[in-house]
Amino acid sequence: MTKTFQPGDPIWCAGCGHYGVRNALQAAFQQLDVESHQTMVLAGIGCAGTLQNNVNAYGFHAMHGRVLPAATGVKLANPSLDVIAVGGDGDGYAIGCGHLVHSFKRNTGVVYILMNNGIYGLTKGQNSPTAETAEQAFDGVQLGLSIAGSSFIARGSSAAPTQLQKLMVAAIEHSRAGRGFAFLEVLSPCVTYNDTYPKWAGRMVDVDTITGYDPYSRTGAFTTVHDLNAENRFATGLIYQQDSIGSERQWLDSGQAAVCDLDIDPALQMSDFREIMDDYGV
Amino acid sequence: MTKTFQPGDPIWCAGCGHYGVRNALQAAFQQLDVESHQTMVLAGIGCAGTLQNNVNAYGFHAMHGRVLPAATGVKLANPSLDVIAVGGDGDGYAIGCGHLVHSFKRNTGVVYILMNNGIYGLTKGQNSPTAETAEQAFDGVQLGLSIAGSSFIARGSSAAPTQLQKLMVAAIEHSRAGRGFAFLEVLSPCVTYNDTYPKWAGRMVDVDTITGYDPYSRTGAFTTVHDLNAENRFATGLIYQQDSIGSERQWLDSGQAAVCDLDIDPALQMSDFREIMDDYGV
Amino acid sequence: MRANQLTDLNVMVAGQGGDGSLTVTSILGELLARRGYHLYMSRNVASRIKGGHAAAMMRGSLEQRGCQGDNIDILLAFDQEAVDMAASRMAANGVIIFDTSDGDLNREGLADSIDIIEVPFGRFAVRDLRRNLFKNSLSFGVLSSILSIDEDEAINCLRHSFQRLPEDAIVANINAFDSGRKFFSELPQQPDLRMLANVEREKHLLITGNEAVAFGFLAAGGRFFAGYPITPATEVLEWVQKYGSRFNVQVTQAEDELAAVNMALGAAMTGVRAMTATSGPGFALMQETISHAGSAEIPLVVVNCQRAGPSTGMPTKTEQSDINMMVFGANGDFPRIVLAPGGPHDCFDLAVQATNLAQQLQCPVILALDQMIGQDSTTVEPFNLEAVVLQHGKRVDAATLQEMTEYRRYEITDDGVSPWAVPGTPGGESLVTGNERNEWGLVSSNPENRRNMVDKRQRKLDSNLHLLPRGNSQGDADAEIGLLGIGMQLGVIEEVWQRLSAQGVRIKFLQPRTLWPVLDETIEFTNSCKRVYVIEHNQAAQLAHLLLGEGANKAGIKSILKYDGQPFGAGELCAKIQQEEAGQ
Amino acid sequence: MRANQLTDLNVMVAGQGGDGSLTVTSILGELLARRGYHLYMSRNVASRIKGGHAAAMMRGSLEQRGCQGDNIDILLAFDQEAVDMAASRMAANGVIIFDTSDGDLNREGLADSIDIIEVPFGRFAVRDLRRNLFKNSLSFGVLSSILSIDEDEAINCLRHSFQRLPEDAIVANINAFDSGRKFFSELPQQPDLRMLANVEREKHLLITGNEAVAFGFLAAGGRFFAGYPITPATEVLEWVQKYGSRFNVQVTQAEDELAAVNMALGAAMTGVRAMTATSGPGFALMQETISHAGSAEIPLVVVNCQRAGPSTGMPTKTEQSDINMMVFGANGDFPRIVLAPGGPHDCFDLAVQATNLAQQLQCPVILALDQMIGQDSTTVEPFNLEAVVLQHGKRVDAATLQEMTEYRRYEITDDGVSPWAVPGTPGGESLVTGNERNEWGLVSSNPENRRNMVDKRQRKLDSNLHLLPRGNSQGDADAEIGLLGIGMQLGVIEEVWQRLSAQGVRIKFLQPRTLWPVLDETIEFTNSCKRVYVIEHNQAAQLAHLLLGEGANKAGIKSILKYDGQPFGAGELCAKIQQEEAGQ
Ligand SMILES: Cc1ncc(C[n+]2csc(CCOP(=O)(O)OP(=O)(O)O)c2C)c(N)n1
Ligand SMILES: Cc1ncc(C[n+]2csc(CCOP(=O)(O)OP(=O)(O)O)c2C)c(N)n1
Ligand code: SF4
Ligand code: SF4
Ligand SMILES: [Mg+2]
Ligand SMILES: [Mg+2]
Repeated sequence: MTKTFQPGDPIWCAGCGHYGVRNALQAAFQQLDVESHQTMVLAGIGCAGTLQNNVNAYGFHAMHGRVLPAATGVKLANPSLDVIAVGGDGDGYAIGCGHLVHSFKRNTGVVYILMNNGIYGLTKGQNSPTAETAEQAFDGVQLGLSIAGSSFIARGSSAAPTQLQKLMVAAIEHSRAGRGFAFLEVLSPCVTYNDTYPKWAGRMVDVDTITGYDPYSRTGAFTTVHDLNAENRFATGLIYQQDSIGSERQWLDSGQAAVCDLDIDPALQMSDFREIMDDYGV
Repeated sequence: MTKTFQPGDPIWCAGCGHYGVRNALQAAFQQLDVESHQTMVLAGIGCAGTLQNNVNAYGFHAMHGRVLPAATGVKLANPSLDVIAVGGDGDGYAIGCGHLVHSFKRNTGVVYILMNNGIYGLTKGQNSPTAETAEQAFDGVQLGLSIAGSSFIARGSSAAPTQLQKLMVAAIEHSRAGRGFAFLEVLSPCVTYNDTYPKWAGRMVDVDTITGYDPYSRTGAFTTVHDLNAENRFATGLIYQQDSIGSERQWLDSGQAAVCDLDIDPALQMSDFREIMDDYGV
Repeated sequence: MRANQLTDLNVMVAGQGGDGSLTVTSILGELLARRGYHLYMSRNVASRIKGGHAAAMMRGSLEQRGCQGDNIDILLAFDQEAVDMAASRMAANGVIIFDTSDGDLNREGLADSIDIIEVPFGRFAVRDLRRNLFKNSLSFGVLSSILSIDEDEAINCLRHSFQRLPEDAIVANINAFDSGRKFFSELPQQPDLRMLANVEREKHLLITGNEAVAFGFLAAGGRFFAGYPITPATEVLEWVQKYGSRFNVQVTQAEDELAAVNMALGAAMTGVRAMTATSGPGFALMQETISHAGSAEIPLVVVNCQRAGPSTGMPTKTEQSDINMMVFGANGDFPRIVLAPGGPHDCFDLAVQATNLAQQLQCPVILALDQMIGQDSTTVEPFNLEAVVLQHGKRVDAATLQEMTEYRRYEITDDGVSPWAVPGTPGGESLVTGNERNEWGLVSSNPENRRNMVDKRQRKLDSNLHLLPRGNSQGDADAEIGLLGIGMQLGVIEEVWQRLSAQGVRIKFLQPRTLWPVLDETIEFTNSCKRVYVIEHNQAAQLAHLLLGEGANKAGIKSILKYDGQPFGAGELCAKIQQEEAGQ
Repeated sequence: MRANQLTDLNVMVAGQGGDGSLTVTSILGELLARRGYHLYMSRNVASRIKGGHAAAMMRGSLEQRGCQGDNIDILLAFDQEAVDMAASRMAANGVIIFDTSDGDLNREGLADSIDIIEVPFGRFAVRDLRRNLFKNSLSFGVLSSILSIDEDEAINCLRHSFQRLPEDAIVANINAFDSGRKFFSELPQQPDLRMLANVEREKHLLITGNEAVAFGFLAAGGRFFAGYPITPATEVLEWVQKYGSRFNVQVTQAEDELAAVNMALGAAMTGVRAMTATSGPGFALMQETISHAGSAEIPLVVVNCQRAGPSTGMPTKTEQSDINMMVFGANGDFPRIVLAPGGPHDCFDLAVQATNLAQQLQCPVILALDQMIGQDSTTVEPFNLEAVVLQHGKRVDAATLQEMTEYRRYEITDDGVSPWAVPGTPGGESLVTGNERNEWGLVSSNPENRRNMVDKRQRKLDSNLHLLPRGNSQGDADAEIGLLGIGMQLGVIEEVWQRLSAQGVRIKFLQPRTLWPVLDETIEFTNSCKRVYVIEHNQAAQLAHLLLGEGANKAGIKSILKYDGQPFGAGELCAKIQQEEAGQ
């Protein structure tokens, strides 16, 4: 075997929720027999945004807030890859918020795992958009539900590893099935600057435990999430899904090849090139 | 009287919906006895983003997509101004989308009028996020409803001038009452590249005509808007409101002066400055 | 060719307009092209969709030209503003066709020698803006008469130009055209008629730089494009949308420039050749990601079609004031390449090279266009498709990987370029990052590693200078006077050089095509001149400063700057240089 | 002062750490400060929150110093990595206090003359990370013994440093401290003791540049700050959050840098003095808006506290590689000012000037810091608050407006600065825009107007050069050898200059404080030297290139570059220069 990079040890503080996310992801990879070379893990910037260094896959470190457009570019160019984007709540809900909205709308088959700790960890503890402060806390799940194109919205917690692994598997499968963008928010406490383990404990409600809950109903999901928030609780689990067709799959379904597989030798396209030139001929 | 700039004539194509927006805004100004020097109209970039040149007020042309942060800066610094931000759907829903989300969340008393024509007018007819194409069209009203901090969400149409003027007045009054950010989307057709006058006609449903409609219910509003969208219709009118306290008003309520009114003469703050120096003394 | 045949004809059509005003010049262009003329077509419009003053300019010349002519031979003026604007450029023996719908012509500032034809367009019931086309066909009737073109030939061109319209609309236009012919024939006093030549020339392309750059990218294997509309670069996006589908090109209109450039970056990581295109404000937004591509060593091609800045500036006007930003913008030290084509043909060639260079050097490559190159149409020789050869640099596949004992994505090599396996390749798992890292891609701030990595990246440029496009240079190598300019200046510089050479001035010119790194040849050229006129469309003399910074002798550099949004004319430049030379 | 008293003491504390490792140096700093020493305190950390190797460095000196010392006199090493890292810098008669918890010391690479004290920290039950503080107090016990400080004085400082802890925690720390004292006293072989001086000096401030720049902004009337956290600039945001409330300062943490800079821009339009602060990647994102402020003529102050680039680079390491971006970034030509303070005191002064200059010239002013200036703490003289005078430029109020017959926001004036009425002022309604416009603020692309407007904006700089801060220069004006550097280089350059002067080398130095526009004095200084060493923390010699572009003679410039994230040392620089000089 060719020797290539060996995933490094996480740089996280002992007890950081992000360990749980990495563990669940690795377990999901194992459960799904994900092949390391067919997987690309892209990360934003932040403590959360170092996870790619600690898993065995192709890894990429994007600029702060830009992990989703980069992941979208990867997936559109090579739809056969499992493309996993990860990042923190600052990365995804603050600087990257516009891209998140448009990723929901565009519905390209990227799996996006957002580690929500209500804080900017790596820059030492400033409020993130989900911080419970004077301003109303932001709920990414509700945001996702408001975008007509969204097709998979889930929330887990690093304090609930079994559920988390299940949701990761579901997210990867959603993307693999060509249904599009899979969004998984993980409540992942920052023990150093905002230890929410105690604060969040007992406030999570798995939607699977709600009788009659229908993850295919957008307005139902919105109401449930909203009403739980109003009671200071969080909906978790697979909150919403839709059997849509992801944008990269639409491309393939229309009979077009993945661009990464094209033979780009100009000699093969000469006659087409000449036809274009004819359009300009004078 | 000092001679100062005279508003120019609009550069819009004959029949453009944006005329209706300007007219309604001027009428609302008149109705509310808005004083031109106490008003600032900030605009994004696009055909919509030239409106500030055609009204009598302090005007500012922001960079593409940045009108909301600029307007927020103005309002926070000088809360006594009527601050009106305007722009197109490309400006507000594409490049400026992240700022829109955070303006809802921050709830600073800016009035934001977004002219939705489903197209990029000034760059000659590319799709905007609200274009009804392969991708799911984007609905800014639904987005606004998903953000817990949002406090005023309305939709009008330049084809319905009376309603539009009423909504503009309500938006300005919301901001003046210190309740925060007032969002008004206007369906404002681009007759040159996407003439939606016929396409949109008959599809608008004024929420005032829905029996029992409660603009104070977020989930009710979300369901109504969502369900109308599903039937290819648009909710219009004052869709949602909340008696919140705008961020600039919170500042004033806490007993702090508007920063624009402060006396910044260093001689007056000497003792405070010295106290700070003492903190660093060694 | 007969003596009284025109070798060079400049026509301007101007008025309150919108796009319609381009129609006349394009019909006329079609006609001239069939007669064997070369074309240079440009426009001068406001940043608005309809209305506002707009002018279309067409130069037809038997020699190939890369800029507008000095003087306007025929002006078709739909209002007084058009005349006022063009007055100073009217040829002494020029003709003005004036629309009297809104009042008579004010002749102030016009030489008596200019022929004036006042056409009461109102009488032809074309005032209604929706019937603008008839107005154009009517004026073409007048125009073709002045140019003594017979009816059949003119109608033939008209039909060709309107081929996409339904037959009844074509007929209506021909009727309007006939009215124009008739009106002209009944004029009490006819102007001197112009005679066109009719020569053979090889088939050419009439194409803009934006189109050519997109074409070059496609020809060089480009298959992913993400963009965001912005004047004057939008046509690159539109071109790949139009022609790309045939080649399976993935084209995405992103939500903003940050998304566009990062999507391109993501696609580029998969090994697909990827590009984005923008103009100044958008390019400013992309700075952080360009630095990222430089650091992470990802091949990325970015077109910056410059417009008049700063900020929003004058979106439809030309300028070269982003040189500094392209060469020096973005945080930190990293290798980048900036190429500046000198015309549409060069746009194609350099787009091919840029696409290859990005692969070879694994770094961002910027294509510096300007509004004129981007949007003016020029007849150029057909592109040399056979010469397009793909370069793949150090891409490694699974088979090669298996033979390697170690694969280090950021291996420190002699030429600074590291082997590169794309995602999906078994055995090539690796970390790509904008952090400083070791050869394995793992984050490191070890000082020695850091030094080595910075040096390695810089070495990519230093050891591959031979791959970079050389400049375009003409004239006597020993000449003491030099002209230097980039981009759209090439056309005008060539013409100035020809004229001054014809007058016996010993002069040479250089159009550097690699703007960064500054090549030795550029500094050598500059320093070989006693005086070198550096011609730029900006206020800060950005190019001259760049040359100085790279070792050009200060004493010899004379900057000629223009920053009013209007292109230089050859006559204007000749005069400036002659004046300057006279003072020596 | 007695002969065996230390005039200059350098202590390093290093290990797998996190913030705790700063504690020892800060207690020691407190002690040294009381003895009248000047302090220079810095750290070397990885970009992670806990763990990773971290080092804190403290220099105490009787003369004021602006950089770390060459050699480490006392090293407190919590692991072998710390020793390996510091080995080459250990003073020959230095002391290493080594934590043997994880194994014995490997002495390789250490001179025999170095005293080693191996402390079995494990025995003191401080292995538990949560009791790190005890570890620090314990080592302070050892340290204070080596420095022959009596127990009372040491405990006094300890108490002062821990004053915010509850009494039982303080007592526990004192117990740990006592164990350290006891351990030392029982050592079989004690190292040579050091003696500290005890001198009088005026009260100083121990402050970082980030804190000082925020303070200067506040003192100059700054009342609006919008920012976004980024290493190493975050402390500016934190400072205004902490101290601003007392002054009613509006502080907003925005959703990103684009929002931050545009909020500041909006606030600035209302006449409030506004600032934002960031580092390279964030500054890259702000480019478009900086161009906008230049075009629209809005006073805006932006701090760029540079870190090692490109891209994410090494966030916690220092560099000066954004010079190009600050001076040349962003689209188009527009006036801007870039000021580069040479230390925390200068940070205060230049923040005051920047805030005023933005008002006077109505343009963006950039404060160029670097990680060292931003985050290292130095003792500096108290700020001269009395000297802070507000400049208001051409602000006009309602009364003045009433006396004017016309108010044109972009009036073309001799000095390029136009009158300015802020929103809310009756009679001052006007348009502010980044489009080219006429004097009234209405969009215009008229070529003549355009020229006039570009010239007007440039004139703001050209006619106000006298307002810009002059450089800091010392040495014999006739000296043939010059040193030139900016920002954090000042401290080290001063020390090099002193040392070389003391050796009889005729040498002078200049620290330009206005980086853009390049002042005549800078070029004159450069060209007055036979050789000028331009000392920079970047790879591309950005400063030297800037000087060349502005007319510096190429022959004389010798670049000394470092780009490994580590600061220059005075000894290192002296050696480089002496070597270079020897070669002449
Ligand atoms: C453009 C830019 N702005 C700011 C930063 C500084 N920065 C690094 S990480 C971070 C936020 C991290 O917070 P989050 O995304 O929530 O991740 P966490 O550390 O909490 O896991 C910021 C602001 C940056 N690297 N780049
Ligand atoms: C950073 C940047 N990117 C792109 C542009 C080009 N641009 C000008 S207007 C516009 C979109 C206009 O669309 P919209 O906001 O919907 O307004 P409309 O013209 O439809 O009223 C774009 C993309 C720009 N000016 N700046
Ligand atoms: S600072 Fe917080 S988020 Fe970062 S590694 Fe530590 S615990 Fe985790
Ligand atoms: S292009 Fe469309 S949006 Fe723009 S002015 Fe014309 S009609 Fe209005
Ligand atoms: Mg976080
Ligand atoms: Mg629009």
